[in-house]
Formats: sequence, C-alpha cells, structure tokens
Amino acid sequence: MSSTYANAIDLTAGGFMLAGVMIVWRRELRSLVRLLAWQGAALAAFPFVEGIHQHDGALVAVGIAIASLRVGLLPWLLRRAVGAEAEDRRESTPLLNTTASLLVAGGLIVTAFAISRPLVSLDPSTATRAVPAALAVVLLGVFVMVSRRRAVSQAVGFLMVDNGIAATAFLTTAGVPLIVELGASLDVLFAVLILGVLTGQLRHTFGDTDLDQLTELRDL
Amino acid sequence: MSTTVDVAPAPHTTPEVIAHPSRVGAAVLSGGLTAALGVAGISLGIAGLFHKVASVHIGWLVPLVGVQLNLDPLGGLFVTVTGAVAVPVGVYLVGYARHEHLPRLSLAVLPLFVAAMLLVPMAGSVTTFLLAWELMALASLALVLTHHRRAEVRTAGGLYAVLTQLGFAAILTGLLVASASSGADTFAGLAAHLDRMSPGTRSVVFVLTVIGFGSKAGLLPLHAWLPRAHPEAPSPVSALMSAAMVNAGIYGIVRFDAQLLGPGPRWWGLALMVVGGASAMYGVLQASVATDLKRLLAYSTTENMGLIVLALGAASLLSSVGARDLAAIALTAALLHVVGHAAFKSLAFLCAGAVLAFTGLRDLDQMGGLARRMPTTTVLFGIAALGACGLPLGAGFVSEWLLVQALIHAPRGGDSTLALAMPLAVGAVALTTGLGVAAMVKAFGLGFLARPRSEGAAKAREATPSMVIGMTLAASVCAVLAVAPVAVGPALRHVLDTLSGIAVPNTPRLGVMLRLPGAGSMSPALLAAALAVAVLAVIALAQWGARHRPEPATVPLWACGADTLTPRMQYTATSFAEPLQRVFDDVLRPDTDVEISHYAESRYLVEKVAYRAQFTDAIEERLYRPVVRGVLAWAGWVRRAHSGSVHLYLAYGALGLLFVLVAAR
Amino acid sequence: MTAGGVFAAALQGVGVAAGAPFVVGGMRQVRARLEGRAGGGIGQPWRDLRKLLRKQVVTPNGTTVVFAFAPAVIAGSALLIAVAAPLFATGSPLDSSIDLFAVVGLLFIGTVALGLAGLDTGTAFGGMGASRGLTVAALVEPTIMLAVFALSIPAGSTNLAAIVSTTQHHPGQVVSPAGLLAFVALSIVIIAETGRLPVDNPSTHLELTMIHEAMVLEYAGPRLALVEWASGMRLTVLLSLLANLFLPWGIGGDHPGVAGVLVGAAALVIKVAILSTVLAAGEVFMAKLRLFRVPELLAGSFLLGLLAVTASYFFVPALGGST
Amino acid sequence: MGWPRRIKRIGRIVESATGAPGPAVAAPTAVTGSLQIRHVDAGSCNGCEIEVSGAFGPVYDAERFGARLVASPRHADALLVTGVVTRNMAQPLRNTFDAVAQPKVVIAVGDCARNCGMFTDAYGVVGAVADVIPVDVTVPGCPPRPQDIIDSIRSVTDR
Repeated sequence: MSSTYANAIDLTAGGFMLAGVMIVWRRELRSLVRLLAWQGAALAAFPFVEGIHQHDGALVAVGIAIASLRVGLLPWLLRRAVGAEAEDRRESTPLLNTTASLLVAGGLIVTAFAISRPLVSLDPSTATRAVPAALAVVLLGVFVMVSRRRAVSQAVGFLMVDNGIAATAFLTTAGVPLIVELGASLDVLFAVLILGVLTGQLRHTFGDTDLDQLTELRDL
Repeated sequence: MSTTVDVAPAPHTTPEVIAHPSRVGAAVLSGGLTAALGVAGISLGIAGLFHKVASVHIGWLVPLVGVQLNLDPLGGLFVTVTGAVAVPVGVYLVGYARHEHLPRLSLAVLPLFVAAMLLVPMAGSVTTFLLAWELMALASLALVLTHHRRAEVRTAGGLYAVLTQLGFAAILTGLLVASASSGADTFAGLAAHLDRMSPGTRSVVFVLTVIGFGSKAGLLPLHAWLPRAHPEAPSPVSALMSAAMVNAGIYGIVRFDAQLLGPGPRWWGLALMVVGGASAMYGVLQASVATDLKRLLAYSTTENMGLIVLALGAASLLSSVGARDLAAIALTAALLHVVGHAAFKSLAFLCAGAVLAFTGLRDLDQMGGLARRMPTTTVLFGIAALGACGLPLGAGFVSEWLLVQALIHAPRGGDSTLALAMPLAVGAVALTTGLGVAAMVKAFGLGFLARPRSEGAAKAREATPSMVIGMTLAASVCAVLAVAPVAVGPALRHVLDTLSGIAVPNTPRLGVMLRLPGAGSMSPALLAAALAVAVLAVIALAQWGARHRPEPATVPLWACGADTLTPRMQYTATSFAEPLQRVFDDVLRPDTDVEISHYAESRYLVEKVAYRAQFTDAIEERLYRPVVRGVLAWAGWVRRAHSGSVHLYLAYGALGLLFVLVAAR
Repeated sequence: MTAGGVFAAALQGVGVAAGAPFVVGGMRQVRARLEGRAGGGIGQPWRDLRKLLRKQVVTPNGTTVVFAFAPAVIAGSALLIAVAAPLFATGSPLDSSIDLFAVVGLLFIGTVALGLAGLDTGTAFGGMGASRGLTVAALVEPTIMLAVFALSIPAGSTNLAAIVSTTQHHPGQVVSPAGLLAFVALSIVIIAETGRLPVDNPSTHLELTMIHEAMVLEYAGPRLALVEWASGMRLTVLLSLLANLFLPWGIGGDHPGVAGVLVGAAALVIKVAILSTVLAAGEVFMAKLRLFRVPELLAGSFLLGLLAVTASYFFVPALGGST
Repeated sequence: MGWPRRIKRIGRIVESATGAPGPAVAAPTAVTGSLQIRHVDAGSCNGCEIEVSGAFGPVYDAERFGARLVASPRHADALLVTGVVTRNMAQPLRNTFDAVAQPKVVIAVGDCARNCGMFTDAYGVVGAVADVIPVDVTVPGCPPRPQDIIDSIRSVTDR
C-alpha cells in the first residue's frame, strides 16, 4: 500500500516536472495548452492520491474540483484564445532559441533541486520528496513568462507558476483547506479571463498578440 | 576554409631527390640519439616504477642547492611515457628529416628537448624542477620556430613564448611560496613540512601551480598557444609536444596539487573539474569544426587533457567526501588516459606528418583518396583515430570507461555539490565522446577515403620505410592498450601507492576483465574477440544464396543519370562540419559569408557561389584582446617615465638602490 | 556463466536476427492499415532480403575495403549487442564483459562504419548522409548514455543485467522522476537513432531529405541486404532494451531454465510488438521535422537525460536502489 | 483529435485484388513477391506518371504485391520507364540501366514507351524504350489504367 502510494506520488511529481520541461521545449501554442492540461491533471492527482491514502474525502473532492478546473475550463479558455489567433501566428516565437532556453531550464531545475534540499530534509516524507519538482515548475513558469512573446504563452507561464505554488502547498501541508484552494483558483480564473480580454484587445489594436508591440504605447 | 596554410617546404614528389650526405648523417644522428634517449628513458622509467632507482645529488652543478634527482613510481610513469613517445619519433625522424630538410639547429635541439622532458619528472627538488622545466620550454620554443620564415610560425612562436613564460612565472611564484613557507627545497622536505604551510598559503600555491601547469597542458583559458604552435612545428616535434610535453603539465598537477599539497579542500577538486570539463568540451567542439588536420589534432589534445584533469578533479573531490576507492578509480582513469593519449596522439601526428610530407597538404578540404595511395599510413591513422574517439577497440576506451564509472558511482543523497557536479561531469564526458567521434570520422573519412580533391592528394606517395616503422611502433602500443590494459596494470598500482594520500591503492583491478570494487566489470579483450566473431558470423551468413548470384561487377558511381561525378562534387570537411557548426553557433561564433557572382548577361544566372567559414578561437578573441589592450595601455603609461636622459635613468637606479638598502636594513 | 545463460544468449542472437525483419514488416503493415492500404504483409522484408542475397555484388569505382566491409561491421555489432544484452534472460555469458558503456560504443561503431562507407563512395549524397548521420549520432549517443546511466546509478552498476534485475526487485524506480525523464529521453533518441519519423523518413525518395538512406544509396545486392537487416536489428535491439530496462517483467533470471528463457522470449515478443505498433501508429500522425529543427529535439532529449541523472542523484527513492 | 476517428471511418479503401495474371517473365532471382522498382521518366507527358502514382496509391496499392518504388537504381530490380526516349534522356536512361545490379527487368509503361505513340518521328525523339535498352514487359495504353500497371508488375513479381 505505502509503496504504491510512494510510487504514485513520485510518478505524479515526475509527470508534473516533465510537463513543465515540455512546455519550455515546444513552440506551438496548441501543444502548450495541451501540455498545460496534462500538468493540471498531475496537479489534481496530488491531493487525490493524498486523499485516498489518508482516507480524506475532502482532499479527494479538492482533487476532482481542481481537475475540472485545470483540465477542463482553463485549457478550454486558452484554446479559444489560440483559435482566435491567425494561422501563421500560432507558434510562440521565444526570445531565446530553443537550445539556449532548454539549457536555462536545466539550470533552473537543478537550482530548484539544490535550494529545496533543506526544505526536504526538514521532514523527509514521501510527499515532501516531491517538493523540488514543484519548485522547479514555479521557476520554469517564470522563465516561460520571461522568454515568450505571445500573450497566450504568457498566460501559460502564469498558470505554470500557479500550478507549482499549489503543488508545493499540497505537498508540504498535506492539503490546504478546500475554500482557500477554491479562492485561489477563482483568482486564477479571473486572471486568465483578463489575459484573454487583453489578447483580444491586442489583436484589435495591432492585429497581433506580440507583446513587444506594447512598447509602441510608451510615447502615447 | 581559410585556416589553410601553404606549407613552406614544397612536397618532393620525385623519390630521386636525396638530400646532401652530411644532412643525411645529421638526420640519422639526431634520430638515433632521440631514439636512444627514448630507450634509456623507458628502461629508467620502468626501473623507477618498481622503486629500483636511488636518488642522485650533484652539488657542484648548481650553486647553493645543487641538482637533486630521484625517481619514484609517479615520475617513473611519466618518464616511461616520454621515452615511449621518443622512440618512434626518433625512428620516424630519420626518414622525415631527410625528406623535409629540417635545419641542423632543429636536428640538434630535438634530442636536447627529449632529454629535458625526461629530466622534468626526475627532478627531486624545486630548483631542479624549475631548471628542467625552463630548459624544456626553451628547447620546444626553438623547435616551434624551425620554419621561422613563415609569418604564421612567427606569430605562433610569439604566442607560445608569451603564454609558456607566463605559466612559468606562475609556477615559479607558486613553488617559491611553497618552499619558502615550508622551508624546504626537496619534494621530500615539502611533504614532510607541509604542516608549516597555512591552508591559505596552500590554496595560493594551488591556484598558481594550476594556472602554470594548465597553460602547459593546454587547458582553458590558456590553451590558445596549442592549436597554433602544434600545427606550425615540424610534425615529429608536434608529436613530441602534443603527446609528451603536455603530460608535463599533468605531471605537475598530480605531483604538487595531488601528492605534495593534497588532499586539498573540496573546492580544489571542483575547480579542477570545471576547468577540465570546459577544456574537454571546448576542445572537442573546435576539433569537430576544424579543417586543418594538425589543428584538429591539437584541439583534440586540449580535449583529452581536459578529460584527464576532470578525472583528477573528480578524484580529489571524491576523496574529500571520503569515497577514496572511487578516487582511486578516477586516478587510474586519469593516468591510463595519459598513457593512451600519448600513444594515439603521437601516432596521429606522425601520420599527419607523413601526409604533409608526401602531399604538402594539411587542409582536409583538399585531401581525400589517400587510402589508395598511402595505404599503410591510412591504416595507422585509422588506429589513432579509433583511439582518439574513445570507442571500443580504441586506446582511449578503457580510461573513459573508468572515468564514467568513477563519476556515476559517487555516493548519492549526500551533499549537494557532489550531486550537482557529478551529473554535469557525466554529461560533459558523454557529449565530449559523441563530438569526438564526429571529429575523428571527419579527419579519417574526408582525409583518407573518398577521392582526391587536389593535385597534391592525387600525387601522394607512401611514406618512407623508417617513417612507417616509427608509426608502426606507436600503433602497436595503441593496439596493446586497446585490448590489454592489463599490461600497464602493475605499473599504475605502484603509482597509486605513491598517491595514497587521496586514494586507496589496489583498486580497480586491471585484469583481462576489468573489475571495479563495487559491482561492474568490462573486458576490452573479450569485447574485441566477440565483435570479431560476430562480424565473421555475419559474413558467413551473407553467403546465403551466393551460388545463385551473377558474377560480381565493378561499376561507375551512380551519378543520378549523369555521366560522371567530378571530385569537386564531393562533400568537403567544411561542409561535413556545417550542421555541427550550425548547432553550436552560439559557442563557436564563426564568421561565415556567402558571395554569389552573376553572369554579365543576366543577374538571374548564377555564375558561382563562394562559401567561406572562418573559426577564430572565440576565447582568444574575447579574453586575450582586452588583456593585451590593457597591457599596451599600461606600457604607454610607463613610457612617460622614459625621457631618454641618462641622468634620469641613473637617478632611478640610485633611488632604487637606496630604497632596497633602507628596506633591507 | 551457466548452460541456461548460454542457451538464452544463443536464442537471443537467433531470435533477433530472424525476428528483426518481421518487426520492420509489422511496422510497415501497421502504417499501411492506418493509411487504408492492404500492405505487403509482415513477411515482406524477409522476401526482400532473400531476393537481395541472390543479386549481383557490385562495387562502385574507387571505393575501398571500408565500403566493402562496413555492412558486416554494422550487422556484427548489432548481433553482438543482441547476444550480450539481457533480452530473454539476464544470464548472458557476455554480460560481465560487455556493459552499458560498451553497448553504446558498439552502436556507435555501427554508425561510424556506415558514415565512413558513405564518405568512401565520394559521392555528394554519401557525404551529405554521413555528415547528417554523424551530427545526429554525436547528439544521440550521449543522450542514450545519460538516460541509461540514470537507471544504472540506483543499480550501482553499469552492467545491464544488474540494472534489469534491480528494476525487477524495486519496480518503484521506474515511476520515480528519474525513471520517467530517462524513459522519455530514451524513447526520443531511439526514434532518432533508428532513423524514424520525425527525424528521418525511412521511405523517402528525395535524396536531399535523407539521412540514413543517403549513406546507403550506393549499396546493392547482398551488401544492401546486410545494411537493411542490420538497421532492422538495431531497431529491434533498442526497442527490446527500452522494454526490458523499464518493464523487465517476464524476463528469465541469471540461471534460467529452458522454460524461463522461453517465457522471457514470449514476454519480449509481446513487449516489442506493442512498442513497435505504437511507434508505427505514431508515425502516421507525424510529419518529418525540418533538418535544422532536429538538433532542438535532440538537445531537448539530452537535457531530459541530464535531468534524469541529476534527479537520480537527488531523489534517493524511499525503497530500494539506495545502494 | 479528429484524425483517429477519420481513420476509423475510412477503414480500408484498397480495391480487392483480382486473380493474378500469368507470369510474363520469370521473376528475377526466382524469389517471388519482391520487386524494387526505380521509375524513370524518359520524356513522358506525365500522364503515365499520374497513373503510376495511382497504382502505388492507397486504392490500387501495388505494395501488397511486393512492389516498392526505391530511390536508387542500385536498390532496384526493375526499371519502370515512361514516355518516349528524348535525346537528352537517352544516355541517362542507359546509365540508369547499367547502374541496376543483375538480374534486372525493364517495364515500359504507356504507348510512347512501347512505340513512341503520338510522338513517332517527332523532333528530339531518339525512339521507343526498346531502341535504347532491352525491354521485358510492356504496358499498352495512353495512359494505361493503374490496373494494367499493377498487372504488369504482378506478372513480374508473380504474386
């Protein structure tokens, strides 16, 4: 039982981080959104597994709620934003070339491993051993926001950061209260909606969602 | 590629041209002397490896301290390696010098150079070591400047002189600090009074010596002389420098930083690993895009030295966390790689020399088709290349295997530095191996296979007997190391005994089957045998249905329907390396330009497209230029003090004297 | 070295040698079915091989022994890996003398032999194929090493048998982050190494898009048969290694009996069948990647491999592997 | 997303094979059911090319009879020549024929390849394929139906 639980947590953590790396790796916005949905599923799996392990119905419920939000609603919204993009603009052109950004990503992950070591050694349990992965995803999300041009990929990066934070919360404090998580998720939802609106506005103003275009606004 | 260099001595395509008899005598004399020194070195070194050599003290030779010579197993190993390189070079030189008309001076200096290199590891005291070191440096400089009429040679010589003297200064300072603070001149004394040195002093000495020895071993960032000087020197000299002299740098690091000062704090090992890994990857990257054969080999030297230093660093790091058996594995890897590299690199340079002598070519873009015209040299270079790329059946395989084993078996879950350093090191070694193979395939495939791409290549002849004999000697050593590292097992064990400060001796067991202290074993000999059997089995299987086959036929190449393929339609070394250059654009920063010229009638008709890619050493560009500029500025500032008036100069002198007197009161 | 081990090794050699063409044929068949075609049948590659072996041996002008013997070297190295690696059982007599590093080296020797053969012809396409093939290999082989080192670190040994048996006793390692990263990295580089989509299109006719095919354009008859057979064996061996390193269930032990070996063989056949079907089905949905985007793919997999090794140093699994 | 469903809906679109025609020539190397084909356009109007690509497409699927188009004549056992042999293509055609390893078969597809068809004694025409290289099998038609091409191939692969 405990071994399968540990394996499940390890697997989830691995998938969680893997999805993060893949998001840095891929360019097409559609696959970014799909990967984000995967990551959401992995995130939802944390409280789910925990809940089953501790026979805690609330946690399982949280897991299901998160799954419906992160795998269902948010990707759907983002997919709509992508669909509105012109065909030739559906590749998020990163500011760094892929190889370089992959190197950066590797550095970030290793850093995350290194800095989260004391955290893990505080109380080395199965759940906390997965914290480095969650922290790595936070850093990766920030990096994506820094290095991508399109508004949608910005949103993806933002959601990665949130995923990472939520995962850290679940893993360190075995499950945050349901209401807190729901509140946080609501904020995220609003943020994404705003970003969606922003994207639409950008497209109307510039016929493009390249955020570099915003520099045009400076002198106005 | 614009790294092409027209070679000063024109290739002698007519065998009748025989040099002046006295010159022949000089060549034979110099070659024989070198080979004899080599034999002496080997015998002396082997004696030293097994503690058979008493130490010698010659008081009258140098005032105050005298010359202290003693040979322990560590020195013995390096003396043996140098001797083993000198023997084939000496034999080879007989034919080469006659053919290439080496000037008498070089012929005279060459044995001296070998003697100096043999002396360095025998030195038993700081003074003796420094003397031998400087002698070696000056001799090699004289040899580099053999063809000093060519501008490239002069610039290379200048760069070499500056860097090697800077390195010497660093070593000098470091060793003087060491012997001053410990109050001892002999190495034994240093080791005995190590406690008199404060950790800070030891670290200072470490940094200074690593800088100095690193510059000699061609490590980043002081490697810039190596890819210039080694190609410009006559090939036997390149072989000696690239296979034996660089080892002196490694010897210095092992002797002083591992044995006498070590075991040091953790960051020593980390520093060595960083320098080594960076050198390995940078060297192999430059080698994989180089098109000048000797330049490629020189960069590969940087790569291999980097791997060795990486192994040394890993050993020191591992022993600092208490994994002394793994440290022993890493040390064995380093020492074995020193031996293997000496074998295959000397062979490679000798082959390159043969090619240069009988085709006048160094540029891979213009070679090709040598396999038909100089078959023996081709086979021998193939052996060298196999060793250089660290594949099974190669002389470099076992040492790289040991290195990786030491890296991946490091204690886990312990401290973060180890858990960060080891994976990165494994990645560096893996990437180095991969790119090294690409570089060596380029050197062999485009240099020796395919069809000749120039006059010189088409007119190639096989090397003269003595050259072939010399190369074959080196090749046989490569073969032995490739399949039977057991041959050097006992020697390495004795060396490890002298390094017991950082490593537990007697591990790993280099038998026919390589066994590690933990689980894990590998057998190059069995591997080779099994591969041979498998290939034979496949050939036998391929005979299935042979009786139904029509007669074998030799047909023209498939030219996509056209009648002929001209040699110009082949891939060149530049085009071969183009994808890799594209991948590593950010590191290499090549300046490439494509110029398209049109016909006069219409600019829609392209007459010719010229592609040029030039690789300047990025580090040299970015690191050296500013330094040089700074030095010049400083010199300009100093010049102000020079009015030219003698009285002023006398005043300076008087002031200086006064100051000294006051200070020394 | 036991009788059972020898038997297993021999059977592995025969099985891979005979089964490789069927793996290729099966993958072609899956593709054909998904494209709505009937396909040539899973035995087609064998027919082609038998026919090629009965054709004339042609030697292009100006080629050397390298061109003549490269096919034998590729096939030989692949066959040797098939004999030494733990495919049906872990008790191969060669296992102690051919470890992981050596296996990667053998694969690399095959690639190098093919590249040299391509250069030896002195044709434009041969050189082009060699250049591209070696560039890909120079990035792929390090990734293979890293990915499998990540598995050998918990095992404390690079001998494949040790790795496999460790995974057998502690299945938890497979689902650890290191295992997951290593699996993805390894699958990508296997696709690249065996010249499948999206890296290389095995059924292309356009020389300018070729990697592997361009190197063998000059080969005909028996030598071509050897090359085709060898590439099939490389694919089979790599897929089997992928299967056994991560899902070693059913494989025979160090001292296998005949029954154990046969069970292991059956298990491996099933695993490889599933893997190759998935691979072929995936190819139907893929287009070939632009050649200069391929290094990005490989850089990504290299990074995953590196992360796998790092993770296996950091996450010491709760149970097992803490050797 | 939609692709798997589409594939499922389409299923097999290949036409069911008719009875095999008798062997026109003995299968080269006496191994039936395996024929690598190098296609040479000696000067065709590309009508035949369209039909050839049809024959190797999903509907007629020549691959199920062991035939495959290959990139190099070295890999081929048969040349599939279409069109009249023009002056510029005569030598390349000979070179291609010489590049194929023994034993080999030549299939001339279309009326032009058989007897110059409508291009008889036109400018720049050397002649039919048979005037340049030995032809074993011919396929009449301008252009021939894919089924005819398939039958000619099957008459060689004997499957």
